[in-house]
Amino acid sequence: MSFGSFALTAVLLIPVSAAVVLALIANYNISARINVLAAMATFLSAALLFVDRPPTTSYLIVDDMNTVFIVLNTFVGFTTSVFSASYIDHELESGKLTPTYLRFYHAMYQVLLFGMNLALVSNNIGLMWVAIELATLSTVLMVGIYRTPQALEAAWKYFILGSVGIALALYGTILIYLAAQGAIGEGLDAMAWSVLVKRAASFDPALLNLAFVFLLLGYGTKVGLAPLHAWLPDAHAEGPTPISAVLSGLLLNVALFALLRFKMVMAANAKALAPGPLMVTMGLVSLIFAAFMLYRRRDIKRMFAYSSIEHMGIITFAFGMGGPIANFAGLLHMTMHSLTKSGIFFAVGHVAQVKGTQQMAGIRGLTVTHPVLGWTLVIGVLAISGVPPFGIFMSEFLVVTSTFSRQPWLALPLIIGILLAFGALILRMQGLVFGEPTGSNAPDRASLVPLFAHFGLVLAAGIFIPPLFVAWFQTVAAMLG
Amino acid sequence: MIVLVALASVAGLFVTALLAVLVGRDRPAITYLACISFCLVLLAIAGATLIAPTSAAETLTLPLGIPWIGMHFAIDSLSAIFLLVVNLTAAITSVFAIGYSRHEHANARVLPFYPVFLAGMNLVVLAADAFGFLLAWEFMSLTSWALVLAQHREAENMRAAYIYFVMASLGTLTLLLTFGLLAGVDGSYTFEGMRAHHLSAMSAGLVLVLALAGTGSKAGLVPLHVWLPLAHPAAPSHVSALMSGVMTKVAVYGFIRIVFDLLGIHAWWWGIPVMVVGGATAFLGILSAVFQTDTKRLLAYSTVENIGIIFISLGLAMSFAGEDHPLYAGVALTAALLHVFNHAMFKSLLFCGAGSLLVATGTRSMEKLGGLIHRMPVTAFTALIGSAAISALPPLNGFASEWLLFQTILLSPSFSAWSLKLLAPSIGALLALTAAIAAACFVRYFGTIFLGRPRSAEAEQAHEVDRYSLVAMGMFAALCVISGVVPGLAADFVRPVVDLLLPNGAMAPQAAVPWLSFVPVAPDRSSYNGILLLIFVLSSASLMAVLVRKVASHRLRRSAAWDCGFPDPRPETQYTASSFAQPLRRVFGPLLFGAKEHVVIPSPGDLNPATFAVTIHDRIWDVIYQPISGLVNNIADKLNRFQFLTVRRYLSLVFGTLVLLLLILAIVSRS
Amino acid sequence: MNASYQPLIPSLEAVAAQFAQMFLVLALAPLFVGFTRKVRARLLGRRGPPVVQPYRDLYRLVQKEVVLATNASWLFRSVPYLVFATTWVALSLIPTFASGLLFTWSADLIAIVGLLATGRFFLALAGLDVGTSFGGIGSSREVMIASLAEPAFITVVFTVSLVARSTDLSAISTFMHTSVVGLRVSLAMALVSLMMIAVAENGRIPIDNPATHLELTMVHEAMVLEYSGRHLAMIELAGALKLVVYVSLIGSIFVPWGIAGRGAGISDYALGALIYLAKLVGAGGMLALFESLIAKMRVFRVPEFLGAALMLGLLATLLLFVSQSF
Amino acid sequence: MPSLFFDFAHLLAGSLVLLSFMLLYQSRMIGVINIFTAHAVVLATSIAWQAYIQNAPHLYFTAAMALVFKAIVIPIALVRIVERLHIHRTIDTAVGIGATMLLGMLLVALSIVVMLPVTAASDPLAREDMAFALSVVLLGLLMMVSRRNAVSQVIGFMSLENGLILAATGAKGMPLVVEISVAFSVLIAFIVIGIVIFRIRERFDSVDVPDLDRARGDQP
Repeated sequence: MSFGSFALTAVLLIPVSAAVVLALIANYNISARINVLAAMATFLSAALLFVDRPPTTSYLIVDDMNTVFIVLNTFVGFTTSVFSASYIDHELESGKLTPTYLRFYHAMYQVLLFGMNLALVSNNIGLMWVAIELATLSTVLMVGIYRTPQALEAAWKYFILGSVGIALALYGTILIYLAAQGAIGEGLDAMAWSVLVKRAASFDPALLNLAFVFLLLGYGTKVGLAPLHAWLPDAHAEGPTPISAVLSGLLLNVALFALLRFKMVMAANAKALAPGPLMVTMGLVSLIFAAFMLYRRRDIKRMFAYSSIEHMGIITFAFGMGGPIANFAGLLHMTMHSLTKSGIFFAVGHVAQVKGTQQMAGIRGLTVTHPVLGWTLVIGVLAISGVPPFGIFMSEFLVVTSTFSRQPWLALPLIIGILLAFGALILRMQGLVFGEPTGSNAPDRASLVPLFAHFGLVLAAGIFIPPLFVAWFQTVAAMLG
Repeated sequence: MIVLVALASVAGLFVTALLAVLVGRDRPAITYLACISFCLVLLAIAGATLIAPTSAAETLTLPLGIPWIGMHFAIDSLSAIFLLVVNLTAAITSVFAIGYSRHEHANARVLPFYPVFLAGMNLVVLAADAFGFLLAWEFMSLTSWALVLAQHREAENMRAAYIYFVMASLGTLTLLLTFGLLAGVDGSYTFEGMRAHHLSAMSAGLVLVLALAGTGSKAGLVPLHVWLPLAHPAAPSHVSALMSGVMTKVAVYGFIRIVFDLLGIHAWWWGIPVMVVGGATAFLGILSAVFQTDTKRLLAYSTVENIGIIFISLGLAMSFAGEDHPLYAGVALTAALLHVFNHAMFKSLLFCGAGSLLVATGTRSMEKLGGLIHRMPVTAFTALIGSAAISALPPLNGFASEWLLFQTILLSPSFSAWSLKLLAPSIGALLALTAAIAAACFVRYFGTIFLGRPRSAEAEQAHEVDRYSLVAMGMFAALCVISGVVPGLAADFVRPVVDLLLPNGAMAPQAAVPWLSFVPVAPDRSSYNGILLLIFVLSSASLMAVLVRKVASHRLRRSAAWDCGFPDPRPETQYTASSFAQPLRRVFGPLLFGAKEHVVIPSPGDLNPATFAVTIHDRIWDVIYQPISGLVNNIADKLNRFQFLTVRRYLSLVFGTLVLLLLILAIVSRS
Repeated sequence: MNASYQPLIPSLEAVAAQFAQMFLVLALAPLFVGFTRKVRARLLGRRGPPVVQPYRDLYRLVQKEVVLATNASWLFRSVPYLVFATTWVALSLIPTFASGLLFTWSADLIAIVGLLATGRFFLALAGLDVGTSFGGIGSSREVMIASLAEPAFITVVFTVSLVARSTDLSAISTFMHTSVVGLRVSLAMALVSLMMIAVAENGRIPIDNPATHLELTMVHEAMVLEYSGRHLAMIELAGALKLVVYVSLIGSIFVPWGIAGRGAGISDYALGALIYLAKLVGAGGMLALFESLIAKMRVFRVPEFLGAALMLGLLATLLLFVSQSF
Repeated sequence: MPSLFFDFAHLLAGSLVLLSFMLLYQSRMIGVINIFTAHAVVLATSIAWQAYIQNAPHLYFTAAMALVFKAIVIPIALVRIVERLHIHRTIDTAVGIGATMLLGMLLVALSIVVMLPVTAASDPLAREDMAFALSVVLLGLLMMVSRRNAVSQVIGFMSLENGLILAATGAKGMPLVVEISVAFSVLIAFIVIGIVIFRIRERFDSVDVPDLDRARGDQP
């Protein structure tokens, strides 16, 4: 068994076994540590996939594209587990969680990681679908874990909308198979993405179009594109903060990844509908809708959830535009958004803990009471609202300029949306970190290391991206066409 | 090599900021000294580049920024002249800051950002590719935003900072679009690439408009100026000086770089929008300034005015260049650049003065000041020079540049286009009006603050400020005088820039002219000699003084003011700032600001006091910004319902979308 | 025309001529004021003071001691000399009896406007220095008037120098009577506008009344209310000079005949001087007549008056383009 | 393959559509549950039939599971819930029955229209089945959005899912059908359990979705 396939198996097996183990351990301190260790091991073995790739089977595949996602995924999964270790015990003290639930939480965390990794490495579109459903269900359970009315309601909403999404995605998958089976013949090959992309030219365009509509809606619900987004804000706001971080940082990406896989299939067939315009439209709608929604938010986590919708809109827009520059920008934006947004949720988690509330009205003058935390939050918000020298500025620079030189009229709503979102975020951020301080100024015990790691990376990427990554991103951008 | 040194000293500024965060919070002087030294290095570089202009601009590429392009830096004479302005002002302002920071409470919130702010402005001027330029540009906004928030506990500062930041980001996005067009589809983001890349007339015009809006939002062009009078006063005074004196100039640099260098002047009519906007900006700016009672806000509005003047000259230069009169365009451009320098000098001087007032009396309200010429003689004297200079009085520098601008306007007969023939003199008349009102405005400014009798206890107990501040203001004042009396030499300094931007457009070297006289076009056309005028006025004045005192009496008796026999000792009886503005308000107010005077004279026997109130509306805010924010809030409210739907309704949304897409699909596949 | 600025080492007679001009105007200014007063008195049927009365007043004033308000600053004391100096310099650079004098090129028409503005700037400050209500009224109204009069003046400058293709006064006046300018609408308008400005700037009727005190509509007098002794003398003298400045400007631009050209002989200079005197006499007479015919207007009518002047000036400039490009 | 096979498959698929309409039409809770049971039975039959004509034995398992799970376990559970919640009388609909029916018609028409351009190259059986399946899916969705009561929404969802299974089994030789159907059954189990949980927790006195919505955060 080759080195690469060893790494691959590790990426899949470690989370599963960790989940089993964690489900058995009662002591939450130990389980938190195991959680961190498992996540780290997964990350390391994922990094090994750089070195060597396993051969593509009809079920699993590792190529440039999903390596980007896997590495990012496992890395954020790892940092989040670190954060969660320093965060979750406070929840226990404050009585929001019982040890039983905490055990369940850790197990589910690993299940979630497994689901996402499986979705990313699966070559079989049916398997991918199952994996994404698994990931969704585990997050549903975590969102509801606090068992407050709000939490349960959010979980319920997430669950219903998510299931409908899943159903639509499945129908799309079946249609794809049908289209493929006409050309390739029955059997596994007709569901293997690697084969589909190669043979897509000979598929029945009408079936492909229909399939893409369903897949766009199905996986788009997971991505959180408006108007399919409804589950997202509440799920972020009511679940435990680490889960919010993982949701925004990872699960949305995984869904987007699925969408991209199918976009490539569509693009490979000349007669089929061009997927670009659809994605561009939905991206713009999400961007502008979310931008306006930001202005009325009172709950800090819900606000950043909406900002995730906004950024997913930008990313979808970029991939919809296509072309080397826009795709590169899309990938970069996705990576930067994952890092920044999860970092922001870390910070928000600390803030909510020290101030004892998620309502922004109750949080003022952070830079006075908690200078480090406050300024870190400032950095995070600036980074997410596309201010240099942070990575998102570079991607927005590329998206806007390339769009304007190609389709000027599309750039207009784009910058309007960006500006609106900027205005809202800065307005709230000023209110949070400046002005006469309110609320407690109890010291913040949690570790800020994950934050610094994330924002450090974002800052670095805004100024200098290592050539290795550049080349890598560019090949992927080329793949995406 | 030279670029490398420049970048090194910029990096030095960054390090300074870092150290300021880590160690030097309680020792501001060290930080400012570091800033001064780095600024001096950059100043030397700028000077060297201007004195010995190299034919080809040296470019340096770092593997930063957009990976496949890298970050380019270059110093040509254009960047050099602005480097000069930036760093000269910054250095002197930092000297002022050493003194000022002793009274600054929020040093911890100023020191980390100040050096980065300087670095940002320098980088904008050094950058030679779109990404680097915008990076530095946003850096400038970001740090100045943070500096505006130094006193973050006052609500209006928060509001000012917010409006400022949003407007700044609007500008940046507009510039993004500009560069997007300039770079073209293949995305050649370097300045070389953009120069090489040719645009259609349509998109070139679009670039012009976008560049005007993008840079104008930072420079403070009407109607994008609303943030400026809010943000500049909110910052610590030395920062206000830099924001007003320098940052707006960096925006001007952006405009010149994009339009004159990257884009190139395509058509004669391009000057028209620039001129018109500039004229409106100058006029509205100074009129709003006349009515202010807050010292720093008044100065900020007058910055708006001067930016307008600069853009008027740029517009003239564009029109002349578009009609292929390079020489005249050169004169106009020279006027613009001279005014850039001059305004940087006297505006920074005046802001430092306002800062000293703040330190000495703790107030920014002119109504509380008065009679400070006795208690703060040096500040008063420098402020007097600054006010005279900004009022365009000979022989100071403000007059020199405006004189040159008038000369340019008098060249307008050589326009062939009708619209220009008629526009230029009208703009000239507007400019004259502006200059005159500026004089009135600064009579009011100086007279209310430094003359008369103190209007509050703070003004009563004011003391002269520390030595550093005085030295800084002295330097600025000296520069105002020098660049005023020998405008010819100053013009020679900007010659290389004109050479670079307008081939064979530079005016004859002025050093050759005898008597240090200033002859822009031709001797029989017009000439001006500041130094002689200065000598004449001073000599004849002192001569007369001596004469009178010698031959006639020099007796002098102090007594109470006569005041037509009705002397009233109470300082309330003297003219206040607002009462001084009343005649002008009567003339211009109703038309432009909807100024209304509400007088209530109680009927006889009624014991209530008579009241007098004046209301002034900022029409631009009411007409443009109020509706926009209203619209945004309105839509936000409407959309916010989507947060509170039932699950079933959300499902219906999904369902509806699905059906919609299927319908579209059905239609598409039919056709 | 050859270069209008002089070689580094000027000739002796050039210096002489320049100084002659300076002191001639200095000597003539009070006389001119006295003359206008006399004429006006006669027109009003009074005998009026003798023509040399202004000299006597000045002499008396410089002899008197200065009574200075307790809180008057150094600015207050130096302003009179500054105002005098700026006005005097401005006047000595205007071609009166001869053009192209030694230093005329050191300040062109715009610079002269600037010099006068400088004087006004400091005078207005002086009005505020003591901090009395009258001073405030005076200077606030003065700057209001100036803020309209100055642009009007500039537009006149535009018209003239667009015709003459130069802002250099000597060049203008030479151009005006050498080349065939002809009778132009725009020039006529400019002249009218300039006269209105002159009336306003010198605080003559109908804008202001130099002979008033304690009248709420007064402008200039209120501003200098606190001055006494030699300071007042300086201000009076500056006022007289300013009046002559405008007269000479009008003379050198619109009535340029008889001004001796560059490097002319003594005889030409003498002739020029005589003609200049004649011009002054004529101007004084007209001014007196004008003032005795009309009544003073309310202060807040002044903006309309000056606005009219400004519009006239601008119209003149624009008309110029129309007429030129046909 | 004899055309009888097709016709029977069509018959079953068509009757599924018909049953979906009846679901929309039915206004009593118990009645809805009964019709859903029928729905499940027909589905099971059609899966079995497919298993037979495609001779794909693993589909028999799917059929059996559909039968046991959907036609027996779930209905019983639902009936018990309904009785415990005393909501077996008429259920409030968001859209009137008539309008719903009309919409349903349009949806069926739409699903046929979008399926028409599909080239007959892919075998007609699958193509027709797809059209029916699509209508069942859309009708299920319609039921979810036109009913206010959670139980009937769940039933709507399950009928939707039946449509999916129909499609999956209709697509000849599609792998993983069993796994997918299992996964879906898990999903449905979750939903039902969810309702039960909500019932157990006293916070919600009914599972009508609007009541859940009262608990939403970020209220103004």
